[in-house]
Amino acid sequence: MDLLNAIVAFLNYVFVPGVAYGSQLALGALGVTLVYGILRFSNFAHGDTMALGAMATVLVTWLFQSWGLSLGPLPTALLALPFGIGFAILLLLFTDRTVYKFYREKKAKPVILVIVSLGITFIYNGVTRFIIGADDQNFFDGQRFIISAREFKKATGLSEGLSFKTTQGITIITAIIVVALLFWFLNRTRAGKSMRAYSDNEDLALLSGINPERVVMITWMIVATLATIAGVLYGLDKSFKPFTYFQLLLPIFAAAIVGGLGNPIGAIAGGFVIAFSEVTITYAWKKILVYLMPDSLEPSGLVQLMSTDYKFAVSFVILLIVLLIKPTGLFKGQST
Amino acid sequence: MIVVDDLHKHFGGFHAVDGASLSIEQGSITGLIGPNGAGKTTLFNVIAGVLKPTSGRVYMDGEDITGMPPHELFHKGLLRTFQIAHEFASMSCRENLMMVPGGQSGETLWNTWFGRKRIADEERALKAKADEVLEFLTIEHLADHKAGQISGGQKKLLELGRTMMVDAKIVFLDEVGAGVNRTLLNTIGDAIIRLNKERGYTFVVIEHDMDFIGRLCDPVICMAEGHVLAEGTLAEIKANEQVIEAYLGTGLKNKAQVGA
Amino acid sequence: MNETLKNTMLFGIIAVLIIYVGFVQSWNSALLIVAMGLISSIMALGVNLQWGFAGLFNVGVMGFVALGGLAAVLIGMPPTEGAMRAGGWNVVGALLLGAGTVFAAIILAKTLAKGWLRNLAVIAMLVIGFFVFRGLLDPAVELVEEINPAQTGYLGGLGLPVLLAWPVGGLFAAAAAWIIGKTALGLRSDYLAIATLGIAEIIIAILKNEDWLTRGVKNVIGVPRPVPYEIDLQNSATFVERAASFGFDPVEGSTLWVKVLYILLFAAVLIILMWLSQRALHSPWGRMLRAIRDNEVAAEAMGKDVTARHLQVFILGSAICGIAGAMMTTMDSQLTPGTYQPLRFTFLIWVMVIVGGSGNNLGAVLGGFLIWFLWVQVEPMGLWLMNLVTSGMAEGSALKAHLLESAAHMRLLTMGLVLILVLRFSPRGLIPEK
Amino acid sequence: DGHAKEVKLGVEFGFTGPIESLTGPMSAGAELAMKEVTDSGMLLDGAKVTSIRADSGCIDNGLAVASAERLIAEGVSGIIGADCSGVTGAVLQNVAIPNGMVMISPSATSPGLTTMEDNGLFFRTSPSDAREGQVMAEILQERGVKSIALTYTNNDYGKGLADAIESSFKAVGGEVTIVAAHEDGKADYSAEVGALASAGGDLLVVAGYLDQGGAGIIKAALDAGAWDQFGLPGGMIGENLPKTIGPDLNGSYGQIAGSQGNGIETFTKMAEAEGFDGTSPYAPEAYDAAALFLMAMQAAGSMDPADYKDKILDVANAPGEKIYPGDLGKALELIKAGKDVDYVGASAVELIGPGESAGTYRMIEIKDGKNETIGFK
Amino acid sequence: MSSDPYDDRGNKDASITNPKGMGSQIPKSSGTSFSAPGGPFLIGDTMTGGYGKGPDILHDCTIAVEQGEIAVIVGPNGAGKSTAMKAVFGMLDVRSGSVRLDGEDITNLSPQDRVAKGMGFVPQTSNIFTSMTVEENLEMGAFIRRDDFSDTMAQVYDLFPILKEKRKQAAGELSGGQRQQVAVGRALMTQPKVLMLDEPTAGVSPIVMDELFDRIIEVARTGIPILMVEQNARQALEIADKGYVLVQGANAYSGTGKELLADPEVRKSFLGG
Ligand SMILES: Nc1ncnc2c1ncn2[C@@H]1O[C@H](COP(=O)(O)OP(=O)(O)OP(=O)(O)O)[C@@H](O)[C@H]1O
Ligand SMILES: Nc1ncnc2c1ncn2[C@@H]1O[C@H](COP(=O)(O)OP(=O)(O)OP(=O)(O)O)[C@@H](O)[C@H]1O
Ligand SMILES: CC(C)C[C@H](N)C(=O)O
Ligand SMILES: [Mg+2]
Ligand SMILES: [Mg+2]
Repeated sequence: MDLLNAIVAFLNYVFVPGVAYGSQLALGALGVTLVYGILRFSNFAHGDTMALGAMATVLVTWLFQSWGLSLGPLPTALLALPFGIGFAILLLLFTDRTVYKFYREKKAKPVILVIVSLGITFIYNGVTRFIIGADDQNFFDGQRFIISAREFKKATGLSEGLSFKTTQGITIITAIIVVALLFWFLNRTRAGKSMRAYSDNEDLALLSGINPERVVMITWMIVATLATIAGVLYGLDKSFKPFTYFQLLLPIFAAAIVGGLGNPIGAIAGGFVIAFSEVTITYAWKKILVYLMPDSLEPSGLVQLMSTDYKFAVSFVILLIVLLIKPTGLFKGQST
Repeated sequence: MIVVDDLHKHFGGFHAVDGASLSIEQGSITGLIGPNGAGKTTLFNVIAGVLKPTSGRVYMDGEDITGMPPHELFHKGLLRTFQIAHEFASMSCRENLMMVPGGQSGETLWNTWFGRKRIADEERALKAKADEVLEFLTIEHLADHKAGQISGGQKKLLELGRTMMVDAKIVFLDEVGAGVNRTLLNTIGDAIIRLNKERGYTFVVIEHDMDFIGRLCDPVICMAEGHVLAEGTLAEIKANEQVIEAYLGTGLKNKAQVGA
Repeated sequence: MNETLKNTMLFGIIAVLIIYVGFVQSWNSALLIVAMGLISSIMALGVNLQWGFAGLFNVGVMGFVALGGLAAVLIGMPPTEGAMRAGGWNVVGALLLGAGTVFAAIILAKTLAKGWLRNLAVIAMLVIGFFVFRGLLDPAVELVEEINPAQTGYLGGLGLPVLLAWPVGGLFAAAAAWIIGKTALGLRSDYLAIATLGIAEIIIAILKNEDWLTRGVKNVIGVPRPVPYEIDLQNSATFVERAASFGFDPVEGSTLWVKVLYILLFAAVLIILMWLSQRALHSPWGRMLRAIRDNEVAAEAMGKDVTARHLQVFILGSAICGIAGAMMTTMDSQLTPGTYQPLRFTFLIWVMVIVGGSGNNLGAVLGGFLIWFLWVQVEPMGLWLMNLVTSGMAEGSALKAHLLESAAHMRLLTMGLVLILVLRFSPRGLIPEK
Repeated sequence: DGHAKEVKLGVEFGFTGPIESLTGPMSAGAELAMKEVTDSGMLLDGAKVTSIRADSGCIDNGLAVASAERLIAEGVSGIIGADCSGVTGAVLQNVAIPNGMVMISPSATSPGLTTMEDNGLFFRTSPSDAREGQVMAEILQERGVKSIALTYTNNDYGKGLADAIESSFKAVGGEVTIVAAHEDGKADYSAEVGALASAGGDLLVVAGYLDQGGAGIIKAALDAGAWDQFGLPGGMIGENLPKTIGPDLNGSYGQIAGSQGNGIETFTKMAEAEGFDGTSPYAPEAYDAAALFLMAMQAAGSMDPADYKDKILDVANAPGEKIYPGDLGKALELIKAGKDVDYVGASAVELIGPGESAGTYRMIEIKDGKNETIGFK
Repeated sequence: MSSDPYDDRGNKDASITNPKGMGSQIPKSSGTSFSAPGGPFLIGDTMTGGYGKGPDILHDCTIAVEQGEIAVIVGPNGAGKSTAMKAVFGMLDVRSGSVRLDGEDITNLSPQDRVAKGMGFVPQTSNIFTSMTVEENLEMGAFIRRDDFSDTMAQVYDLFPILKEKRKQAAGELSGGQRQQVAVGRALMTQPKVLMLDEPTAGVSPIVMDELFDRIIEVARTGIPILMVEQNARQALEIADKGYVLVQGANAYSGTGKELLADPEVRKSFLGG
C-alpha cells in the first residue's frame, strides 16, 4: 500500500507534470530548431509567434463559444486551432516577405537576423498586447480532468491522489503525433529532403534544382503550425498571457541547445531533460520517502536537493553537465 | 625525426588509421601516397595534434609528442598545411602571412599599450618578409586582397606560404598540388627542394600526382586501409603489385577510342 | 562620403538628438541619457571585444553586470553593526571551506589514477564538503539575517570609497569569467552560450536569495556616492551662489551638476578603456584575434594558443561589463537584484553592438548611445504616434481610448521598428568593421 | 477651456513588464480622481488636473529614473508612483529628492521604504508588508489553522510579506512547514507545488500576485490535488482570481488593505462606470494617492511640492470630516473653507509615522466564485 | 572593405547563429529565355563580369562545347576558370555577353531554371551536402527527376564502389577524394543534357582519376557534352576535343586538345613543361 502510495505520489508530482511540461517545451523547441537548422538563425520571435497564434485561436474560440459550438468533453479551442494556425502562417509569411527576405537575399550575417528577429519580437509583442491586452485570458472549456485526484482517491482508496488533466492528455498525444508527422515529412518526402539539403548547402541546393523560396515558405508554414499548436496547448494547460510566452523562450532555447541546435530529435529530448531536471532536482522527496521508509527512519527534513529558488539555475547546471559528458549535445546538432 | 608507433585512430567503429608505424628521416622529403580514404589526412591530423589517437604513440626527435596541442607543436617546429585550404578569410593575404611567426612582442597586451616602438620595428620586418613570400608564390598582386576572395589554387599557395614565414623543422604538406596549376606546382616543387637543401626542412608530402612525387620524394610510403602498405623509392613502389591494384591503376581504358 | 566624415555625422546626429531632448524636455533628461549612454557604451565595448573581435558568444552579460553591482555594495556600504560578530566570520569560514573543498576535489581528481576509485573519492569529497559547508553556513546565515531584517539583515560592505568598487566589480566579473572560461571555452561554442546564460541566471539567483550577502530581493538602498548629494549642494551657500551666477536655480543647478560629475567620471572610464582596446586591436595581438576568429583550427596550427587567447578576451570583456555594472549601481545608489532581466541587460546590449557595428569599437559606442536613447525616448514617440493616429477620431470613441491606452506597448513596437529599419539600411551596423 | 490653470500629475507605473496587467486599472484609478477634481472645478480656483503617464518598467531602474526625469521636465507637481518597490527607491533617491518632488506610491509596500531617508517627500497609501503579516497570522489562528505551507513571489514585496507572516504565525504558535519562493512569469510551477506538497500543511498561503505566479501556483496545486484551500494575502485578492481558477477556489480566504464602510464599494461602482475594474489590486490606492495630492495642494493653496508636502498628513488623518471616493469636490470645498478633512478614500487611508498607510484590512472569503467581504481588522 | 556590405561573416560561432552562414551565390530572380538558333550546344559568348560590385574578372571570355564533345579549360590559378563556369551557370552577373543553350538564350535564367533545362554542375568547392548521407546526396542530385532513378544510382555505385560501401555515412565524414566522387556522382544523377565539372579530379587517387576520366568519356559518347576545368591538364587535354587556355579572364589559346598539348608555349607556361 505504502509502495503504491509512493508510486502514485511520484507519478502525480513528478512524472505527469514533467511529461506534460516536457512536451510543451519540446514543441516549442522544435520550432526554434527548425528555423535554426534551415533558415540559419536563432529566432527570438518564436515565443511571440506562439503568443500570436494562440491569440488568434483564443479569439476564434470565443466566437465559437458564443455560437454555442463545442466539442463536448474536449476544449472548443481544438476546433479553433486550424484557424489560429492559418493566421500564424499568414503572419509569418507576411513577415518573411517584408522583413527576412530582404536580409536573406543580401546574404546578411546570421547574427543580424538574430537581432532582426529580436525586433520582430518587439513588434509582435506590441501587436498581441494591442489586440488582446496584457491580461490573463481563459479560454478553456470542456472537461477539466481525465482522472481527478479526488476521484482517484475515492476509487482506489489510496491516500495519495493522481490527477491527469485533459489538457495534459491532449498535449502529450498531440506532441507525439506532431513529432511523428514532422519526422516522416523531413526524412521521407521530397519537400522535406529538399529542406534538409537547403539547410546543408544552399548553393548546391540551387544547383540541384531546388527552389529556395519554396523551401523557406514551407519552413515558415511548419514553424507557424508548430508554434500555434505549442502556444495553444500551453495556454489551455495554464492560461493565455502574452508575457509568459516571452518568458518561455529561455527554457525553449535551453532545450533546443542541450538537444543539439538544429536537430529535431534533440529538441524533443532537450525539452524533457529541462522539464524533468526542473521538477526532480527541486522536488522535496520527503513525501515519497515517508511512504517507503520504515517509521523509525522517516526523514525529518524535506529531503530537497536544492530549494526551488534555484530551480532554473539548477536546470542550467544539469545542462552543463550533460554537455560536458556528451560534448555533441544529446544529439549532434548542426553547429559542429 | 618523427617516429610513429602502431598508431590507431577509430571513428566510432571505423578504423581510419589502423596500426600505422613509420619513421621519417631527418632532412628527407618523404612522399605519402595511398588511395582515397587510406587514412593519410587522419594520420597527419593525429601527428599534428588536431585529433587524439585511439592508441599508439608519436615521437619527435625522441620526445613523446602524442596528443600535444597543435600550437605547442608549432613552436617545436612542426608545421602543416590543410588539404582543404584554411585561410583567414576576412584578413588580407599579407596579414595571413604576417600573423604566422610566433613570439611576436606585439602579441602580449602589455606591449600593445606600452611597447609601440618595438612592435613597429618588428612589423616592418614581418611585412618585408611576407611580401617576399608573396612574390615567390607569384601572388604579390593579391597582398591586400581578402584571403576569402581569392581562387581555390591561390588559397593553396597561401597555405604553403605560411610555412615559409618561420624556420620550420618539419613540414607536413597535405595535397598542396591538388588544384594548383602544374607549371606553378613545379615552382613549388623547386621551392620545397630549396627549403629542404638550404634550410634543412624535413618534408612529408601527401600527393596524388606521381610526377610531382617522383620529382621530390625519397622515400615514398604508400598507405592503404589505415596502415602502411609499402615503403621504398618511388620506382619500387610503382612496381609493387598491391600498390598498383589499390592505387595506381593501369591507365585509361577508353583513351584510344576518344582520340579518334 | 569619407569615413571620418560619416562617423562624425553619426555621432553628431546623436548629439543633436540629445540636445533636442535637452531643449524640449529638460537638460536633466538629456544629461541622464548621456550618463546611461556612457555606461551602455562600456557594456557594448565589452561585448564587442568578445564577439566582434574574438567571435565569443556571451549571452550572460547580465550576470557580469550584476556582479559589478554586488561589488558596489560590498565596497561602498557601511558594515552592518555586529553582523561580523554574529555570524560573519563563520560565513567567511564556510565560504573558504567550500572553495577549499572544490580545490581539494580538483587536486584529488588530478593526482589519483583514473578509475571508479577516483570518481568515488572525488564525489565523496564533494558531498562531505557540501554538508560540512551547509552545516557551518546555514546557522551563521540565520544569525546574520536576524539582525534588523527590515533594514539590514546582511553583512554590509567595507565602507570604502565607492569608486574603488569599479575596478573591484571588474575583478569579480573577471573571476566569474575565469571559472566559466576554464570549463566552457575551447569546447564547442554552444557550451559558452549555455554556460554564460546559465551562470548569469545562477548569479542572479544567488543575489536574489542569499540575503546575508545582498539582502536578496529586499534590495540594498542608499549605496554611497562618489559625488555630492544634491540636497547638500542646495544647502551650500557657495554652490547656490555659483549656480545663480550661471543663471540656474539651486535645484536645477544641483541636479545638473551631479549629473555632469557622473558624466565626467564615466567618460574618463570609457576613454581609458577605448584607448586600451583600440591600441590592443590595432596591433599583432588584434591580428591574432581576428585570425582566431576566422579559423580556429588554422590559427592553432600556426602556433597560436587559441584557448588561452579566448580565455583572455573572455575575461577582459566580462571585466569591462563588470566595471560598467558597478558604475551603474553606483549611479542608481541601490542594488535591486530583481531588476536584472536578460532582455534588458543581455539582449539590449547585443542590439547595441550589432546596430552600432560589431567588430568596431566606435560602432559599439555609437550603438550604446543610440539604443539607450531609443529605449528611454521611444515611449513619448509612441504616444505621439498614437496621438497623431487618433487625432482624427471622435472624442470618447472606444477605439481611440483603446489606442491611447495601448500607447505604452508602442514602446517595444517602435523599438522593434527602428531596429529593423536601421539594420535594413545598414546591415553591418552603422559603423561597420573595416 | 474654462480652467484657470493646469495641475500636472505624473503617473509612473510599469506599463510594460511583469505587472503590466495591474497598471491599467491603477492608472485609471488615479486618473479617475483627477477627473473628479477637474470636473468639480474646486481645486485652486478651478484648476484642471491632467495626468502624464510614464513607464517605470517595474524592474528597470534606468528606465524608471529616465522616465521620472521626463516627468520633472514636463513640469509635474507630484508623482503618483512608482509601483514596484525597487524602482520606487531608485526614483525617490535619484529624482524626487534631488528635485524636491513629492511621490505617493499606491503600491510599493516594502518595509525597507519605511526608514528610507526621504526629506518628507515620500508617502504611500498602502501599508507596509510587516503589518499585513500580523493580520494574516491572526486570521489564520482564529480559523484554527495549525500549520501552513508558505510560498511567496520572489521580490521585495513577497519576501517581506512572507517574512512577516512566518514570524507572526510562529509567534501565535502556528507551524510553518516550508517557505519557498516562486518566480513570476515562469512557464510551469509543478516543481514548486511538488516541493510544497511534500512539506504538507493545513493550508497553502500564497503571497504572490493573482495574475502572476500566484495564480499559477494555485492552479498547479489544485490540478495535482495537493490542497483545496488557500490563504490569500492582498496581492491575491481580485476579481480575476476566482474567474480564472473557477469554483475550486470557493472556501479560500484572505485579506486586503481596505476600509470598513462604503469607500471601496463606491469606488468600485465609480470604476465600473468608467469602464475599469476597481477591485484590481492597488487601483483604490492609486485613486487615493491622486486624491491626497490634490487635497494637500488645496490645503496649501499651492501646487509647489515644497509648500504642500507638509499638508499631506493633515488631510489624510483625523480630525475632520471623513471623505470617501466621490466626495472629492466636497472635500476641496471644505478645505477651501478652512475646515479640516480626514481622507478615508477607497482604501481607508490612515497615514502613520513616516507617511505610510496604517492598514485596515478587509477579510475576504471566496464564495460562489466571488470575493465576499466577511469582516474587518 | 569588400564591395558587398553583407558578405562578411567572420564570426564563426555556432551557438546562436549558424556558422555556415548562408550560401554565397546570389540567385537572381529569373527572367525569360528566348530562342537564339545556331551555334554550339552550350556557349558562354564573350562574357564579361565579376563578383558583386567588384571589378570585372572575365573579359570577353568565350567558352563553348558541342554535342558529344569534351571541352577542357586550363589556366593558371586565379585566371577566372571557376568564375567562367559560374557565369555560364548563372551564379554570377554577366555584364555583357550571353549564354546560349541548344539554340536558346538563357542569359537571364536563374540557376535552378538552368538545372531544369538540363544543365548539371559540380562546383570546385563545397560540392556535397555534408550532413546528408551519401545516398541522400545522390538522391538530391536526382531532385528534379520524377522518374525512377534507381538505375542511375546503381550505375554511380558501379562507377564508385566505395560510395556504395559508405552509402549510409554522412558525406561530411568522407576523405577528400571520396567527397569528390560523391560530388561527381551527384551531378551524374541529374542525367543532364550538358555536364559542367570544375576540377573533378582534384585530390583523387590515380586509379580513381583514370576511372573518372573513363567515365567522362563514356558519358560524352552518349552525346552529353562535357565542359570541365582541369589542373591535371595533360590527361584532360588528351581526352579533350577542344581546349581553352584562360589567362586573366580572357581566352589566351584555344584549339583541339592535341593542338594545345603540342604547343610548346602552352606546355611550358600552363602544363608544367
Ligand atoms: N570525422 C570522421 N568521422 C568518421 N569517419 C571519418 C572521419 N574522418 C575521416 N573518416 C574516414 O576515415 C577514412 C580516412 O580518411 P582520410 O581523410 O584520412 O583519407 P585520406 O587518406 O586523406 O584520403 P584522400 O586522399 O581522399 O584525402 C575515410 O574513409 C573517411 O571516411
Ligand atoms: N567570391 C569572390 N569574390 C570576389 N572575387 C573573387 C571571388 N572568388 C574569386 N575571386 C577572384 O576572381 C579571380 C578568379 O577566380 P577563379 O576562382 O575563377 O579562379 P580559377 O581560375 O578557378 O583558379 P583556380 O585554378 O585556382 O581555381 C581571382 O583573382 C579571385 O581573386
Ligand atoms: C504593484 C505591486 C506589484 C508592487 C509591490 N507591492 C512591491 O512593493 O513591489
Ligand atoms: Mg586527405
Ligand atoms: Mg577554380
